[in-house]
Amino acid sequence: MNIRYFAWVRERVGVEEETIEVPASVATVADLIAHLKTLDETYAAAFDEEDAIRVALDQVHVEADTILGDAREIAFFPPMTGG
Amino acid sequence: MNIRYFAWVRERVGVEEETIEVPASVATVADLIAHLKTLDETYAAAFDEEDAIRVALDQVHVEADTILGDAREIAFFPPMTGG
Amino acid sequence: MTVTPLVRVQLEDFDAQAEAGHLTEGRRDVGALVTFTGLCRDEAGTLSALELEHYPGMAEAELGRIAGEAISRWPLTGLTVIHRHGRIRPGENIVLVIAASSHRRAAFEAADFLMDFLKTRAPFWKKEHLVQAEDGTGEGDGNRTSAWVEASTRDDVDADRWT
Amino acid sequence: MTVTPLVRVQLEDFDAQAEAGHLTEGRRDVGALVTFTGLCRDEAGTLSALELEHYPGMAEAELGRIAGEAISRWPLTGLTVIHRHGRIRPGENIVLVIAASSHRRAAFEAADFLMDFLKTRAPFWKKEHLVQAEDGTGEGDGNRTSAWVEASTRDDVDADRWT
Repeated sequence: MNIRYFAWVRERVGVEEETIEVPASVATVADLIAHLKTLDETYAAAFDEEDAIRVALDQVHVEADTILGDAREIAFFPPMTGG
Repeated sequence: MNIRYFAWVRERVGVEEETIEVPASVATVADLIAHLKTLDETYAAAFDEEDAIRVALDQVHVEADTILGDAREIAFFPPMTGG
Repeated sequence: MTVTPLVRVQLEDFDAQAEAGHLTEGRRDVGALVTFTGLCRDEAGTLSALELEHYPGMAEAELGRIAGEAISRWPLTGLTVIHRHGRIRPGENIVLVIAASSHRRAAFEAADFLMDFLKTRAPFWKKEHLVQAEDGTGEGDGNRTSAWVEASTRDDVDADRWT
Repeated sequence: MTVTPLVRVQLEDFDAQAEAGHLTEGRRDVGALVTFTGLCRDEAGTLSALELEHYPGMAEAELGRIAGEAISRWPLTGLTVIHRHGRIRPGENIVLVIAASSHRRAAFEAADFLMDFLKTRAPFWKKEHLVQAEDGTGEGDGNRTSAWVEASTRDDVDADRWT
Protein backbone atom coordinates (compact mmCIF):
# COMPACT_ATOMS: atom_id res chain seq x y z
CA MET A 1 0.00 0.00 0.00
CA ASN A 2 1.19 3.49 -0.85
CA ILE A 3 1.54 5.80 2.18
CA ARG A 4 1.92 9.58 1.96
CA TYR A 5 2.80 11.98 4.74
CA PHE A 6 2.33 15.74 4.88
CA ALA A 7 3.48 18.70 7.00
CA TRP A 8 4.88 17.79 10.42
CA VAL A 9 3.89 14.13 10.08
CA ARG A 10 6.08 14.00 6.96
CA GLU A 11 8.93 15.71 8.79
CA ARG A 12 8.71 13.27 11.72
CA VAL A 13 8.49 10.13 9.59
CA GLY A 14 11.30 11.48 7.40
CA VAL A 15 9.85 10.52 4.00
CA GLU A 16 7.14 11.95 1.76
CA GLU A 17 5.93 8.67 0.43
CA GLU A 18 6.60 4.96 0.78
CA THR A 19 5.10 1.59 -0.09
CA ILE A 20 4.61 -0.99 2.63
CA GLU A 21 3.27 -4.52 2.83
CA VAL A 22 0.12 -4.53 4.94
CA PRO A 23 -0.16 -7.67 7.13
CA ALA A 24 -3.40 -9.63 6.82
CA SER A 25 -4.24 -8.78 10.43
CA VAL A 26 -4.57 -5.08 9.56
CA ALA A 27 -8.18 -4.24 8.69
CA THR A 28 -8.80 -0.62 9.65
CA VAL A 29 -6.95 2.72 9.60
CA ALA A 30 -6.37 2.36 13.36
CA ASP A 31 -4.92 -1.14 12.82
CA LEU A 32 -2.47 0.25 10.25
CA ILE A 33 -1.34 3.04 12.59
CA ALA A 34 -0.83 0.48 15.38
CA HIS A 35 1.18 -1.67 12.96
CA LEU A 36 3.38 1.27 11.84
CA LYS A 37 4.12 2.15 15.47
CA THR A 38 5.55 -1.34 15.99
CA LEU A 39 8.01 -0.97 13.09
CA ASP A 40 10.50 1.36 14.78
CA GLU A 41 11.04 4.34 17.07
CA THR A 42 10.57 6.89 14.28
CA TYR A 43 7.03 5.73 13.47
CA ALA A 44 6.23 5.38 17.16
CA ALA A 45 7.28 9.02 17.72
CA ALA A 46 5.57 10.32 14.56
CA PHE A 47 2.25 8.73 15.52
CA ASP A 48 2.55 9.50 19.22
CA GLU A 49 -0.02 12.30 19.03
CA GLU A 50 -2.46 9.99 17.26
CA ASP A 51 -5.50 12.19 17.96
CA ALA A 52 -3.80 15.08 16.16
CA ILE A 53 -3.40 13.08 12.95
CA ARG A 54 -5.95 13.13 10.15
CA VAL A 55 -6.28 10.39 7.54
CA ALA A 56 -7.31 10.23 3.89
CA LEU A 57 -7.95 6.98 2.04
CA ASP A 58 -7.66 7.28 -1.75
CA GLN A 59 -7.79 11.05 -1.27
CA VAL A 60 -11.01 11.13 0.77
CA HIS A 61 -11.15 12.02 4.49
CA VAL A 62 -11.84 8.98 6.69
CA GLU A 63 -11.98 8.10 10.37
CA ALA A 64 -9.81 5.68 12.36
CA ASP A 65 -12.38 2.88 12.21
CA THR A 66 -12.63 2.93 8.40
CA ILE A 67 -11.83 -0.38 6.71
CA LEU A 68 -8.82 -0.15 4.37
CA GLY A 69 -10.43 -2.54 1.88
CA ASP A 70 -8.75 -2.35 -1.52
CA ALA A 71 -7.65 1.27 -1.20
CA ARG A 72 -4.36 1.94 -2.97
CA GLU A 73 -3.25 5.06 -1.12
CA ILE A 74 -3.45 6.27 2.46
CA ALA A 75 -2.23 9.66 3.71
CA PHE A 76 -1.47 10.92 7.21
CA PHE A 77 -1.31 14.63 8.06
CA PRO A 78 -2.07 17.19 10.79
CA PRO A 79 -5.32 19.21 10.95
CA MET A 80 -5.45 21.41 7.88
CA THR A 81 -4.52 25.11 7.93
CA GLY A 82 -5.19 26.36 4.42
CA GLY A 83 -7.31 29.31 3.39
CA MET B 1 -40.04 74.59 5.31
CA ASN B 2 -38.47 72.87 2.33
CA ILE B 3 -40.22 69.67 1.25
CA ARG B 4 -38.72 67.10 -1.12
CA TYR B 5 -40.43 64.14 -2.74
CA PHE B 6 -38.90 61.04 -4.29
CA ALA B 7 -39.94 58.13 -6.52
CA TRP B 8 -43.72 57.54 -6.74
CA VAL B 9 -44.47 60.10 -4.02
CA ARG B 10 -42.76 62.71 -6.24
CA GLU B 11 -44.73 61.54 -9.27
CA ARG B 12 -48.04 61.74 -7.38
CA VAL B 13 -47.40 65.16 -5.83
CA GLY B 14 -46.13 66.38 -9.20
CA VAL B 15 -43.10 68.36 -7.95
CA GLU B 16 -39.64 67.41 -6.74
CA GLU B 17 -39.35 70.14 -4.19
CA GLU B 18 -41.35 73.02 -2.74
CA THR B 19 -41.35 75.42 0.19
CA ILE B 20 -44.44 75.74 2.34
CA GLU B 21 -45.47 77.75 5.36
CA VAL B 22 -46.02 75.42 8.29
CA PRO B 23 -48.98 76.51 10.47
CA ALA B 24 -48.23 76.91 14.19
CA SER B 25 -50.59 74.00 14.93
CA VAL B 26 -48.28 71.56 13.13
CA ALA B 27 -45.81 70.01 15.58
CA THR B 28 -44.96 66.50 14.31
CA VAL B 29 -44.34 64.75 11.02
CA ALA B 30 -47.84 63.24 11.26
CA ASP B 31 -49.33 66.73 11.80
CA LEU B 32 -47.57 67.96 8.67
CA ILE B 33 -48.87 65.07 6.57
CA ALA B 34 -52.40 65.73 7.89
CA HIS B 35 -51.99 69.40 6.99
CA LEU B 36 -50.77 68.64 3.46
CA LYS B 37 -53.74 66.33 2.89
CA THR B 38 -56.11 69.24 3.59
CA LEU B 39 -54.47 71.45 0.94
CA ASP B 40 -55.95 69.77 -2.14
CA GLU B 41 -56.89 66.52 -3.85
CA THR B 42 -53.38 65.90 -5.19
CA TYR B 43 -51.79 65.82 -1.75
CA ALA B 44 -54.71 63.82 -0.36
CA ALA B 45 -54.15 61.20 -3.09
CA ALA B 46 -50.35 61.25 -2.79
CA PHE B 47 -50.49 60.62 0.96
CA ASP B 48 -53.42 58.22 0.81
CA GLU B 49 -51.17 55.19 1.46
CA GLU B 50 -49.65 56.94 4.47
CA ASP B 51 -48.20 53.73 5.95
CA ALA B 52 -46.21 53.17 2.77
CA ILE B 53 -44.46 56.55 3.03
CA ARG B 54 -41.10 57.02 4.74
CA VAL B 55 -39.89 60.33 6.11
CA ALA B 56 -36.49 61.99 6.55
CA LEU B 57 -35.96 65.19 8.55
CA ASP B 58 -32.80 67.08 7.62
CA GLN B 59 -31.67 63.91 5.79
CA VAL B 60 -32.10 61.52 8.73
CA HIS B 61 -34.80 58.82 8.89
CA VAL B 62 -37.58 59.69 11.37
CA GLU B 63 -40.95 58.34 12.48
CA ALA B 64 -44.39 59.95 12.21
CA ASP B 65 -44.36 61.15 15.82
CA THR B 66 -41.06 63.03 15.47
CA ILE B 67 -41.27 66.76 16.32
CA LEU B 68 -40.37 68.97 13.35
CA GLY B 69 -38.57 71.47 15.62
CA ASP B 70 -36.34 73.79 13.63
CA ALA B 71 -35.60 71.29 10.85
CA ARG B 72 -35.15 73.01 7.49
CA GLU B 73 -35.91 70.10 5.16
CA ILE B 74 -38.35 67.22 5.21
CA ALA B 75 -38.53 64.47 2.58
CA PHE B 76 -41.25 61.97 1.75
CA PHE B 77 -40.58 58.77 -0.20
CA PRO B 78 -41.57 55.11 -0.56
CA PRO B 79 -39.67 52.24 1.12
CA MET B 80 -36.17 52.15 -0.35
CA THR B 81 -35.14 49.71 -3.07
CA GLY B 82 -31.45 50.35 -3.65
CA GLY B 83 -28.62 47.84 -3.59
CA MET C 1 -6.50 53.63 14.75
CA THR C 2 -9.90 54.68 13.52
CA VAL C 3 -10.88 53.46 10.09
CA THR C 4 -12.51 56.00 7.78
CA PRO C 5 -14.90 54.40 5.28
CA LEU C 6 -14.84 55.42 1.65
CA VAL C 7 -18.42 56.23 0.55
CA ARG C 8 -19.34 57.36 -2.96
CA VAL C 9 -22.58 57.81 -4.90
CA GLN C 10 -21.86 58.17 -8.59
CA LEU C 11 -23.29 57.95 -12.11
CA GLU C 12 -20.32 56.13 -13.64
CA ASP C 13 -19.28 52.50 -13.18
CA PHE C 14 -16.74 51.51 -10.51
CA ASP C 15 -13.55 49.44 -10.66
CA ALA C 16 -13.81 46.74 -7.98
CA GLN C 17 -10.20 45.61 -8.44
CA ALA C 18 -8.81 49.13 -8.04
CA GLU C 19 -10.96 49.74 -4.95
CA ALA C 20 -9.80 46.45 -3.41
CA GLY C 21 -6.22 47.45 -4.17
CA HIS C 22 -6.66 50.69 -2.22
CA LEU C 23 -7.59 48.65 0.88
CA THR C 24 -4.61 46.28 0.68
CA GLU C 25 -1.64 47.89 -1.06
CA GLY C 26 1.41 48.46 1.11
CA ARG C 27 -0.25 46.78 4.09
CA ARG C 28 0.54 43.61 6.03
CA ASP C 29 -2.47 43.57 8.35
CA VAL C 30 -5.24 42.64 5.90
CA GLY C 31 -5.98 38.91 5.99
CA ALA C 32 -9.45 38.92 4.46
CA LEU C 33 -11.25 40.94 1.85
CA VAL C 34 -14.96 40.37 1.21
CA THR C 35 -16.34 42.09 -1.87
CA PHE C 36 -20.01 42.28 -2.71
CA THR C 37 -21.02 43.39 -6.20
CA GLY C 38 -24.69 43.92 -6.96
CA LEU C 39 -25.62 43.77 -10.64
CA CYS C 40 -28.68 44.60 -12.68
CA ARG C 41 -30.28 41.31 -13.67
CA ASP C 42 -33.03 40.39 -16.06
CA GLU C 43 -33.73 36.67 -16.35
CA ALA C 44 -36.97 37.28 -18.28
CA GLY C 45 -35.33 39.40 -20.97
CA THR C 46 -38.03 42.06 -20.49
CA LEU C 47 -35.94 44.76 -18.86
CA SER C 48 -34.48 47.55 -20.94
CA ALA C 49 -32.84 49.35 -18.00
CA LEU C 50 -33.17 50.24 -14.36
CA GLU C 51 -33.39 53.89 -13.41
CA LEU C 52 -31.95 54.54 -9.98
CA GLU C 53 -33.28 57.67 -8.30
CA HIS C 54 -31.54 58.83 -5.13
CA TYR C 55 -31.72 61.59 -2.53
CA PRO C 56 -28.48 63.53 -3.09
CA GLY C 57 -26.81 64.39 0.17
CA MET C 58 -28.85 62.00 2.28
CA ALA C 59 -27.74 58.99 0.20
CA GLU C 60 -24.07 59.70 1.00
CA ALA C 61 -24.90 60.59 4.62
CA GLU C 62 -26.95 57.46 5.26
CA LEU C 63 -24.37 55.16 3.62
CA GLY C 64 -21.78 56.86 5.82
CA ARG C 65 -23.87 56.20 8.93
CA ILE C 66 -24.31 52.51 8.03
CA ALA C 67 -20.58 52.20 7.27
CA GLY C 68 -19.75 53.85 10.60
CA GLU C 69 -22.00 51.40 12.39
CA ALA C 70 -20.20 48.48 10.68
CA ILE C 71 -16.82 49.90 11.70
CA SER C 72 -17.95 50.18 15.31
CA ARG C 73 -19.25 46.59 15.33
CA TRP C 74 -16.37 44.74 13.62
CA PRO C 75 -12.58 45.12 13.73
CA LEU C 76 -12.14 46.29 10.13
CA THR C 77 -8.99 47.61 8.50
CA GLY C 78 -10.98 49.28 5.71
CA LEU C 79 -14.47 49.65 4.26
CA THR C 80 -15.64 50.88 0.86
CA VAL C 81 -19.20 51.51 -0.32
CA ILE C 82 -20.01 52.75 -3.82
CA HIS C 83 -23.57 53.03 -5.11
CA ARG C 84 -24.44 54.09 -8.64
CA HIS C 85 -27.45 56.15 -9.66
CA GLY C 86 -29.01 56.92 -13.03
CA ARG C 87 -29.71 54.51 -15.85
CA ILE C 88 -28.26 51.00 -15.49
CA ARG C 89 -28.66 48.21 -18.05
CA PRO C 90 -28.89 44.46 -17.41
CA GLY C 91 -25.48 43.01 -16.61
CA GLU C 92 -24.11 46.34 -15.36
CA ASN C 93 -22.92 47.04 -11.83
CA ILE C 94 -25.16 48.78 -9.28
CA VAL C 95 -23.38 48.63 -5.94
CA LEU C 96 -19.98 47.68 -4.50
CA VAL C 97 -19.15 46.92 -0.87
CA ILE C 98 -15.66 45.87 0.23
CA ALA C 99 -14.85 45.00 3.83
CA ALA C 100 -11.23 44.38 4.82
CA SER C 101 -10.13 42.86 8.11
CA SER C 102 -7.45 40.72 9.70
CA HIS C 103 -10.01 37.94 10.05
CA ARG C 104 -12.49 36.52 7.60
CA ARG C 105 -15.53 36.38 9.88
CA ALA C 106 -15.42 40.14 10.54
CA ALA C 107 -15.06 40.87 6.81
CA PHE C 108 -17.96 38.56 5.87
CA GLU C 109 -20.29 39.83 8.57
CA ALA C 110 -19.53 43.51 7.95
CA ALA C 111 -20.18 43.23 4.19
CA ASP C 112 -23.36 41.23 4.78
CA PHE C 113 -24.60 43.72 7.42
CA LEU C 114 -23.80 46.65 5.16
CA MET C 115 -25.82 45.26 2.26
CA ASP C 116 -28.79 44.42 4.49
CA PHE C 117 -28.93 47.94 5.93
CA LEU C 118 -28.17 49.61 2.62
CA LYS C 119 -31.19 47.82 1.10
CA THR C 120 -33.63 49.03 3.75
CA ARG C 121 -32.15 52.42 4.76
CA ALA C 122 -30.19 54.04 1.92
CA PRO C 123 -32.43 56.44 -0.06
CA PHE C 124 -32.36 54.87 -3.52
CA TRP C 125 -35.37 53.80 -5.58
CA LYS C 126 -35.39 51.56 -8.64
CA LYS C 127 -37.70 52.04 -11.58
CA GLU C 128 -37.83 49.32 -14.22
CA HIS C 129 -38.06 50.36 -17.85
CA LEU C 130 -39.33 47.45 -19.90
CA VAL C 131 -38.57 46.60 -23.50
CA GLN C 132 -41.57 47.09 -25.77
CA ALA C 133 -43.61 43.94 -26.24
CA GLU C 134 -43.99 44.44 -30.00
CA ASP C 135 -40.46 44.14 -31.35
CA GLY C 136 -38.61 43.33 -28.13
CA THR C 137 -35.97 45.97 -28.70
CA GLY C 138 -37.42 49.47 -28.50
CA GLU C 139 -38.27 51.28 -25.36
CA GLY C 140 -41.72 52.58 -24.61
CA ASP C 141 -42.95 55.73 -22.94
CA GLY C 142 -46.55 54.63 -22.90
CA ASN C 143 -48.54 52.84 -20.25
CA ARG C 144 -47.11 49.88 -18.34
CA THR C 145 -43.61 50.12 -19.81
CA SER C 146 -42.10 51.35 -16.59
CA ALA C 147 -42.81 50.66 -12.93
CA TRP C 148 -41.27 51.33 -9.53
CA VAL C 149 -39.74 48.26 -7.92
CA GLU C 150 -41.56 47.34 -4.71
CA ALA C 151 -39.62 46.91 -1.50
CA SER C 152 -39.25 43.30 -0.46
CA THR C 153 -40.30 42.18 3.01
CA ARG C 154 -37.40 39.71 2.71
CA ASP C 155 -35.06 42.72 2.95
CA ASP C 156 -36.64 43.78 6.24
CA VAL C 157 -36.24 40.25 7.58
CA ASP C 158 -32.57 40.27 6.56
CA ALA C 159 -31.95 43.62 8.25
CA ASP C 160 -33.63 42.42 11.43
CA ARG C 161 -31.01 39.67 11.77
CA TRP C 162 -28.57 42.27 13.10
CA THR C 163 -30.67 43.80 15.87
CA MET D 1 -28.96 23.82 -15.58
CA THR D 2 -26.20 22.36 -13.44
CA VAL D 3 -23.43 24.71 -12.46
CA THR D 4 -19.89 23.40 -12.76
CA PRO D 5 -17.51 24.99 -10.28
CA LEU D 6 -14.10 26.17 -11.40
CA VAL D 7 -11.48 24.75 -9.00
CA ARG D 8 -7.76 25.41 -9.31
CA VAL D 9 -4.69 24.84 -7.13
CA GLN D 10 -1.73 26.81 -8.44
CA LEU D 11 1.67 28.29 -7.62
CA GLU D 12 1.07 31.61 -9.36
CA ASP D 13 -1.11 34.51 -8.24
CA PHE D 14 -4.70 34.84 -9.46
CA ASP D 15 -6.61 37.71 -11.03
CA ALA D 16 -9.80 38.21 -9.00
CA GLN D 17 -11.25 40.70 -11.48
CA ALA D 18 -10.76 38.38 -14.46
CA GLU D 19 -12.28 35.45 -12.55
CA ALA D 20 -15.29 37.57 -11.54
CA GLY D 21 -15.64 38.62 -15.18
CA HIS D 22 -15.86 34.98 -16.27
CA LEU D 23 -18.88 34.51 -13.97
CA THR D 24 -20.79 37.56 -15.22
CA GLU D 25 -19.87 38.39 -18.80
CA GLY D 26 -22.62 38.02 -21.34
CA ARG D 27 -25.14 37.04 -18.67
CA ARG D 28 -28.28 38.71 -17.36
CA ASP D 29 -29.07 36.34 -14.49
CA VAL D 30 -26.33 37.28 -12.03
CA GLY D 31 -27.56 39.75 -9.42
CA ALA D 32 -24.93 39.22 -6.75
CA LEU D 33 -21.26 38.37 -6.67
CA VAL D 34 -19.52 37.71 -3.37
CA THR D 35 -15.75 37.50 -3.55
CA PHE D 36 -13.53 36.38 -0.72
CA THR D 37 -9.81 37.00 -0.97
CA GLY D 38 -7.53 35.59 1.73
CA LEU D 39 -4.15 37.29 2.05
CA CYS D 40 -0.92 36.54 3.89
CA ARG D 41 -0.75 38.91 6.83
CA ASP D 42 1.96 39.81 9.29
CA GLU D 43 1.04 42.50 11.79
CA ALA D 44 4.13 41.79 13.90
CA GLY D 45 6.57 42.26 11.03
CA THR D 46 8.25 38.96 11.95
CA LEU D 47 7.13 36.86 8.98
CA SER D 48 9.37 36.41 6.01
CA ALA D 49 6.99 34.15 4.10
CA LEU D 50 4.39 31.43 4.41
CA GLU D 51 5.09 28.10 2.79
CA LEU D 52 1.92 26.35 1.72
CA GLU D 53 2.21 22.59 1.42
CA HIS D 54 -0.65 20.71 -0.21
CA TYR D 55 -1.70 17.19 -1.15
CA PRO D 56 -1.72 17.28 -4.96
CA GLY D 57 -4.78 15.55 -6.36
CA MET D 58 -6.67 15.45 -3.09
CA ALA D 59 -6.52 19.25 -2.72
CA GLU D 60 -8.33 19.71 -6.03
CA ALA D 61 -10.69 16.81 -5.32
CA GLU D 62 -11.65 18.02 -1.85
CA LEU D 63 -12.16 21.63 -3.02
CA GLY D 64 -14.34 20.18 -5.78
CA ARG D 65 -16.40 18.22 -3.24
CA ILE D 66 -16.89 21.32 -1.03
CA ALA D 67 -17.81 23.40 -4.09
CA GLY D 68 -20.29 20.71 -5.20
CA GLU D 69 -21.88 20.74 -1.75
CA ALA D 70 -22.26 24.55 -1.94
CA ILE D 71 -23.87 24.25 -5.38
CA SER D 72 -26.34 21.68 -4.06
CA ARG D 73 -27.25 23.87 -1.08
CA TRP D 74 -27.65 27.30 -2.74
CA PRO D 75 -29.08 28.41 -6.10
CA LEU D 76 -25.79 29.62 -7.60
CA THR D 77 -25.12 30.70 -11.17
CA GLY D 78 -21.38 30.15 -10.78
CA LEU D 79 -18.66 29.29 -8.27
CA THR D 80 -14.88 29.71 -8.43
CA VAL D 81 -12.27 28.48 -5.95
CA ILE D 82 -8.55 29.08 -6.44
CA HIS D 83 -5.98 28.17 -3.78
CA ARG D 84 -2.28 28.90 -4.12
CA HIS D 85 0.55 26.70 -2.83
CA GLY D 86 4.27 27.31 -2.41
CA ARG D 87 5.96 30.37 -0.94
CA ILE D 88 3.73 33.36 -0.25
CA ARG D 89 4.96 36.66 1.18
CA PRO D 90 3.05 39.06 3.47
CA GLY D 91 0.50 41.07 1.51
CA GLU D 92 0.21 38.42 -1.22
CA ASN D 93 -2.93 36.50 -2.11
CA ILE D 94 -3.53 32.96 -0.80
CA VAL D 95 -7.07 32.02 -1.73
CA LEU D 96 -9.96 33.27 -3.86
CA VAL D 97 -13.61 32.25 -3.64
CA ILE D 98 -16.29 33.81 -5.84
CA ALA D 99 -19.95 32.87 -5.53
CA ALA D 100 -22.43 34.22 -8.09
CA SER D 101 -26.19 34.05 -7.75
CA SER D 102 -29.38 35.84 -8.63
CA HIS D 103 -29.77 36.77 -4.98
CA ARG D 104 -27.31 38.18 -2.50
CA ARG D 105 -28.10 35.91 0.45
CA ALA D 106 -27.23 32.78 -1.54
CA ALA D 107 -23.97 34.33 -2.75
CA PHE D 108 -22.96 35.45 0.76
CA GLU D 109 -23.81 32.15 2.40
CA ALA D 110 -22.15 30.00 -0.25
CA ALA D 111 -18.87 31.96 -0.11
CA ASP D 112 -18.91 31.92 3.69
CA PHE D 113 -19.66 28.17 3.79
CA LEU D 114 -16.95 27.45 1.26
CA MET D 115 -14.29 29.24 3.26
CA ASP D 116 -15.33 27.54 6.50
CA PHE D 117 -15.11 24.08 4.96
CA LEU D 118 -12.00 24.86 2.96
CA LYS D 119 -10.25 25.84 6.22
CA THR D 120 -11.06 22.58 7.98
CA ARG D 121 -11.17 20.07 5.10
CA ALA D 122 -8.93 21.13 2.19
CA PRO D 123 -5.48 19.48 2.52
CA PHE D 124 -3.23 22.53 2.81
CA TRP D 125 -0.74 23.25 5.60
CA LYS D 126 0.95 26.55 6.37
CA LYS D 127 4.50 26.85 7.66
CA GLU D 128 5.71 30.24 8.82
CA HIS D 129 9.26 31.26 7.95
CA LEU D 130 10.33 34.06 10.27
CA VAL D 131 12.77 36.87 9.58
CA GLN D 132 16.01 36.49 11.55
CA ALA D 133 16.00 38.38 14.84
CA GLU D 134 19.52 39.79 14.32
CA ASP D 135 19.22 42.00 11.26
CA GLY D 136 15.50 41.70 10.66
CA THR D 137 15.91 41.02 6.95
CA GLY D 138 17.63 37.69 6.35
CA GLU D 139 15.98 34.37 6.60
CA GLY D 140 17.16 31.62 8.88
CA ASP D 141 17.38 27.88 8.53
CA GLY D 142 18.34 27.31 12.15
CA ASN D 143 16.16 26.52 15.15
CA ARG D 144 12.89 28.38 15.75
CA THR D 145 12.94 30.31 12.49
CA SER D 146 10.13 28.29 11.00
CA ALA D 147 7.06 26.61 12.47
CA TRP D 148 3.88 24.91 11.30
CA VAL D 149 0.75 26.98 11.88
CA GLU D 150 -1.57 25.25 14.33
CA ALA D 151 -5.19 24.65 13.37
CA SER D 152 -7.60 26.96 15.14
CA THR D 153 -10.54 25.56 17.10
CA ARG D 154 -12.36 28.70 15.93
CA ASP D 155 -12.29 27.22 12.42
CA ASP D 156 -14.03 24.06 13.65
CA VAL D 157 -16.67 26.18 15.37
CA ASP D 158 -17.22 28.13 12.14
CA ALA D 159 -17.57 24.94 10.10
CA ASP D 160 -20.06 23.52 12.60
CA ARG D 161 -22.43 26.43 11.90
CA TRP D 162 -23.49 24.72 8.68
CA THR D 163 -24.41 21.28 10.00
